Amino acid sequence: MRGLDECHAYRLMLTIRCFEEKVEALFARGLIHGTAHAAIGQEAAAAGACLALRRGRDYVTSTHRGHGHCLACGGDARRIMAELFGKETGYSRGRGGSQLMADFSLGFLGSNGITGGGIPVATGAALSFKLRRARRVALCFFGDGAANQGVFHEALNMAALWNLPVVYMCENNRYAMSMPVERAMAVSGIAERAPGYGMPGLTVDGNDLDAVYRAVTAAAQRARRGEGPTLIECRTYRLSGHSRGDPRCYRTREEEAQWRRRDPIPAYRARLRERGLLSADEDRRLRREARDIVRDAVAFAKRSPAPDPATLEQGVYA
Amino acid sequence: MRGLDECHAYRLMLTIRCFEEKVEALFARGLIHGTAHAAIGQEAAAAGACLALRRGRDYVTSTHRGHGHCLACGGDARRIMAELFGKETGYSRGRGGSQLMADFSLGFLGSNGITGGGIPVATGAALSFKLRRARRVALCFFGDGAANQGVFHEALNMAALWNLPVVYMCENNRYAMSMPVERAMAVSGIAERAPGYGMPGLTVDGNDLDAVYRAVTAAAQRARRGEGPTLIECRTYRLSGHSRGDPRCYRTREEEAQWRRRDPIPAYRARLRERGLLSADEDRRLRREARDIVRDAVAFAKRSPAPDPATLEQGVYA
Amino acid sequence: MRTLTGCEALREALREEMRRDKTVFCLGEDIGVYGGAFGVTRGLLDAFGPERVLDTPISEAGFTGVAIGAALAGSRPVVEIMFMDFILLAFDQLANMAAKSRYVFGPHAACPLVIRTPGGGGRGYGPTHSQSLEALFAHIPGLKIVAPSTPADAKTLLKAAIRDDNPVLFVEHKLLYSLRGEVPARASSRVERLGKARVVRKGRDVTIVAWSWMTELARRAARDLAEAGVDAEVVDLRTLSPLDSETVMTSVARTGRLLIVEEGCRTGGFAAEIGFQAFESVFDRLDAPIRRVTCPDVPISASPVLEQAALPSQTAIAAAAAALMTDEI
Amino acid sequence: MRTLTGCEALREALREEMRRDKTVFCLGEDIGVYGGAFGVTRGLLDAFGPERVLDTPISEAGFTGVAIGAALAGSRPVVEIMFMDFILLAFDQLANMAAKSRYVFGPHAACPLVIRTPGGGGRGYGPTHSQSLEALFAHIPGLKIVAPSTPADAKTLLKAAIRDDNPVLFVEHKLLYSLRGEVPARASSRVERLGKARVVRKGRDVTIVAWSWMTELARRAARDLAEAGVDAEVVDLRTLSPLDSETVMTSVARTGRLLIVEEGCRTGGFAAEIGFQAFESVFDRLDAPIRRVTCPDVPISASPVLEQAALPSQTAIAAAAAALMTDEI
Ligand SMILES: Cc1ncc(C[n+]2csc(CCOP(=O)(O)OP(=O)(O)O)c2C)c(N)n1
Ligand SMILES: Cc1ncc(C[n+]2csc(CCOP(=O)(O)OP(=O)(O)O)c2C)c(N)n1
Ligand SMILES: [Mg+2]
Ligand SMILES: [Mg+2]
Repeated sequence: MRGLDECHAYRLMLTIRCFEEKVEALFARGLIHGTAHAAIGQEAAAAGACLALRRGRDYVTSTHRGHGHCLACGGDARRIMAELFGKETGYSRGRGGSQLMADFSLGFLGSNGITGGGIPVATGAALSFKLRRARRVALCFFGDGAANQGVFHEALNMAALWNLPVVYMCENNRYAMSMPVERAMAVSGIAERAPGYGMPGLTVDGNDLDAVYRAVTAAAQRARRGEGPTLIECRTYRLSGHSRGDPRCYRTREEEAQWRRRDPIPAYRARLRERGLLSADEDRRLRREARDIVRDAVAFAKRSPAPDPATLEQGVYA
Repeated sequence: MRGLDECHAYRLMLTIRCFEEKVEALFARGLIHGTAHAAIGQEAAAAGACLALRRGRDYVTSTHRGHGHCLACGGDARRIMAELFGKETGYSRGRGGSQLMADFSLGFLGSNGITGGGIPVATGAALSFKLRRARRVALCFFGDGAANQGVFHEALNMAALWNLPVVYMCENNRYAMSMPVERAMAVSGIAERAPGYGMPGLTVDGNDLDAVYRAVTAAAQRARRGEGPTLIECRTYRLSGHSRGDPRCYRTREEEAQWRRRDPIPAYRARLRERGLLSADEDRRLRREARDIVRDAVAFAKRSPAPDPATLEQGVYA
Repeated sequence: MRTLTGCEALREALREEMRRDKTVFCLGEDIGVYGGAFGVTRGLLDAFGPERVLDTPISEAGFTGVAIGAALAGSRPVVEIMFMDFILLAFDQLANMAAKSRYVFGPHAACPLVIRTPGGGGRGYGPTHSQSLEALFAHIPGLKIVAPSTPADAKTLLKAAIRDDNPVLFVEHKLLYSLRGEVPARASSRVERLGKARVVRKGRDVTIVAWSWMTELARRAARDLAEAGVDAEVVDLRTLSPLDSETVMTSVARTGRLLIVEEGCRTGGFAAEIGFQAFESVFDRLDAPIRRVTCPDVPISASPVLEQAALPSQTAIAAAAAALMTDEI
Repeated sequence: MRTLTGCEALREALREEMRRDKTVFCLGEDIGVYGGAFGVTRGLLDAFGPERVLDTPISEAGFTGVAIGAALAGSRPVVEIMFMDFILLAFDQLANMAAKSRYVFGPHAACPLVIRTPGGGGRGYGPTHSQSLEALFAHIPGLKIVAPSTPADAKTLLKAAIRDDNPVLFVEHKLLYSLRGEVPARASSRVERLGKARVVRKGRDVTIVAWSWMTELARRAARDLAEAGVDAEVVDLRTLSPLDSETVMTSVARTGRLLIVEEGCRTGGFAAEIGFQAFESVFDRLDAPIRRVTCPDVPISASPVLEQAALPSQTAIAAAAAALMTDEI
């Protein structure tokens, strides 16, 4: 894939997977509290999209399910994990938790606790780029569920109207919490809404990293050329529950098994092996690295100090 | 036209026109205060749509530009005018003014000061009909500008999803205040958004009463059969300013003149004359009636008492 | 008497009202097969079917508006907003439409709508899932606001809210869901009208006014105070709007001291309103200044350390009440 | 000195700031060729072009969110919401995103955003075009709220709001637009920081605290009071958040009497907050109870008779202040 370091992409997916599995385990063991949403099964969309951008220059907005997006933008696993532990060393110094972290230095404008909340934000970042004549792109992750929020409509309309350099990246994982996409909209996909705004819309296999990378690269180029926004719908699946304690009563184990067979990571591994890009040794090494990153992140988070309650009232205003 | 009393329809348009012209004159003479939005040029859409419904059984929601909708639903010109005068005999006893009046007994669920505000309301009325297995229809007037509000998106999605008996009646009069529709959306019409919700969308000549009547009749039948909502875009033009004091600096006098040549009322008159449905005498009589209705309404409003300030705090709660 | 959790009590109220009145239906996100994010509507889908337990797309403004339309057309919708924080998306619908309809359009335009929503912190959900925003809605004439503190009240007040002909914001504290308490089995027949506060603990020395979860904390604090020799009276507001000033003022007139506890942010909170009213009406009966214990003006952090530091605690309440005893006017 | 209307003063502020700082741009409905519903942005399109004077579709939530994104990305957007009533559509964006960004994400996530919006009644625009909703926003930490009462303040405070790194709600009273007052031509160099109240009339007997149009009414009422022998001090809050408690309390400590005037609805209004704070901090200096003159808890009617009955009037203010003089504690 032109411009893509496949082994790096593969390792990134492994890291996200490993991170999310660890998060689920930490919750189960009562070591972290509150809530968190894992993106197991959706690694290809996060990695494929973010790797197609220019780190630090382009901006990304994320969702409540944002650990993977943050890692894919180059985010520091330690600081993400520390945030989940509510520690002072976390991305938001414990203020935000799983759903609210950002790394502006990487162009990661933040995850968001309000479903759809990031959509106008990314659009506004793109507007700012346009006004400043910067050849930069904003990419906006959102879910199939978020596509039913009013701000989706309002923002996409403005982006198309003003030809903004923004890529709307819908991760259609088939559910919004318990709501199957086909019970939440009467059309067969989110991309079908693009024509109503005068914007190109396309559907890609969200479990195929290369396909996502290609689509986002093209959309970002289009945006940089000043040709406006693109809506990309990635068909994928959340293999994990919506959040911790989700009994997954709204879908069958068979359906899950089917999608597990389409797990993006083994598929990508096989492809790299086949193409001779990845030896068995290299594979082992990358997996070990991913595990090490996450293990180190947990150790870091654990040994980090809690926020100082004396600072509670600081920083409300700039 | 099957089921349509053309002369009645014609008289209704005359009444609306006459009413709106009087409102503008009253403002100009300082006899009424606050604000009001006239619908001069849009009479065919209001009349054609409402005459296709079953009075009192079907429900209608309106906009800030609602005098005509109210009259077309059978509303009492006296009570509308009295409301504009802020009198106790007005539809809202002076509480609402031009933008907030309703007549639930006629199924007129009210005009609305919030652009797009009526869209979910009509949708909810349709949901209530469906839950109660009532073969009734809700019709929702809104403007081209309102189609860019988030609730448009949210409500149309739900209506399509749940197959609700609702007719979305967009009066595309080419402007939202000063904003030309082509600078507010990148698509050529509102109906183009219907497919994104899985709903039929059609465009009709909003200055042709018969065409509007036909389209709404069909959509209402469809809704009554349980086949769900329809989005109808009526292409029309507001010949008046947006509200009083509008300098109309956002469009040319030529454009206005062009549309004035397509004024729905003379066109309809000519059609009725041609078809032998309207004699010159009859025409004169209907025009006189329209003027009389409005003159009587003004007299009524003038002689009506102002609200009693002692009642100010009554009626906030049921 | 049998005991139920707050969650069970609310579910029972919904079940009874839906059975009693066919025009009552529920709508909201994930309330069907999932049973709601906190499980309140669990089982209702099976009992009443998908038309009366309606899963909505994620469209808070839209489905709140749809509920308003349904209410105006003769139904009695009960909306669930998954977290109170999200109600801001529907603020326009509630304030500009639901709250004004009766006043402007007249008696036929009553809007019998209930918005149920979990408020408050204490579970580490972070800044956009922990807010207590009821004070905002108390500033909107035409809305009623209910915020029960016990399972029994949760049940009776929800039933009353459903029967009320006005738009009612019904705040369910997240910690109430698992709080267990006595709930009479036959409460269904006797349904109260909204707008009565309740003295949940009699006392001579100081009046503590609270609502929602803060009442539970105040009650606990009162026990600590009793050990320290301070006899606190705890008044549970139960409804912020209508506000039962009489019960509050009667209590304050007797004790001469008033502490108000509010989980929401300090500035512009509802404690200020209660305090101001007390000052207006029973000023000459006060033996000490009126005080409030509230969240400071900060977002609620996800970190438990910061969250606990922000939220009013049992100890802070007890300490503030005790301080009032020495704090002479 | 030259005089300008409020409208002209605001326009001058926008013009100067846009000229000074290329990152400042305006967006909102009909602000371009139409010049805004009240004419504030008239001429700016010609001066700065359509990119910096950006007409938006009718999408209040969306374009407020877009402005937030632009602010986070380094621009300084000035949003116009055509009537304050419509800001409720964008409440989620402002409270859940703009207000929390700095606290949660840290110093790099400041959100330098101004929301200009015309508030208040007096023009017969009816229930959804006449509200004074600033008290709602005062309850949201992270937002600043400015509400000038004179053309001169309109200009300086708008400039200060644009330079401020926080999200600022800037309330322009509809009656301020045509109010004429002195505005120094060279005010541009000296830009204040937000958060200072101003004593607009010195007096010994009673402190009247107000903001926005109510300050103008209070000033007029103070003239009437002077004739009746009551020497009222009028404090113009100018910003509700940050609240300059010090100026208010210093005045009250001196006069011993406090009247607060608020155009918004009574219950849960900001007057309660000010009153509560005064009670907390200068209680022992009070010679009379604190009173408030507000709109009662009703929507604002379109009918002039009802509108005038609802809104605080010069006479009501004077009467309430005079009553305070006999109303001993
Ligand atoms: C405004 C708002 N409504 C509801 C929620 C609760 N909620 C959090 S995630 C979620 C589902 C989102 O679905 P989708 O957009 O498809 O993203 P996914 O969870 O599938 O990644 C819901 C309903 C929320 N956080 N914000
Ligand atoms: C939420 C909201 N935003 C803005 C306005 C101000 N406003 C009133 S009418 C109008 C234009 C509406 O345009 P359109 O929907 O096309 O209806 P038309 O006026 O053309 O009939 C605007 C912007 C409003 N009343 N409510
Ligand atoms: Mg999803
Ligand atoms: Mg229009």
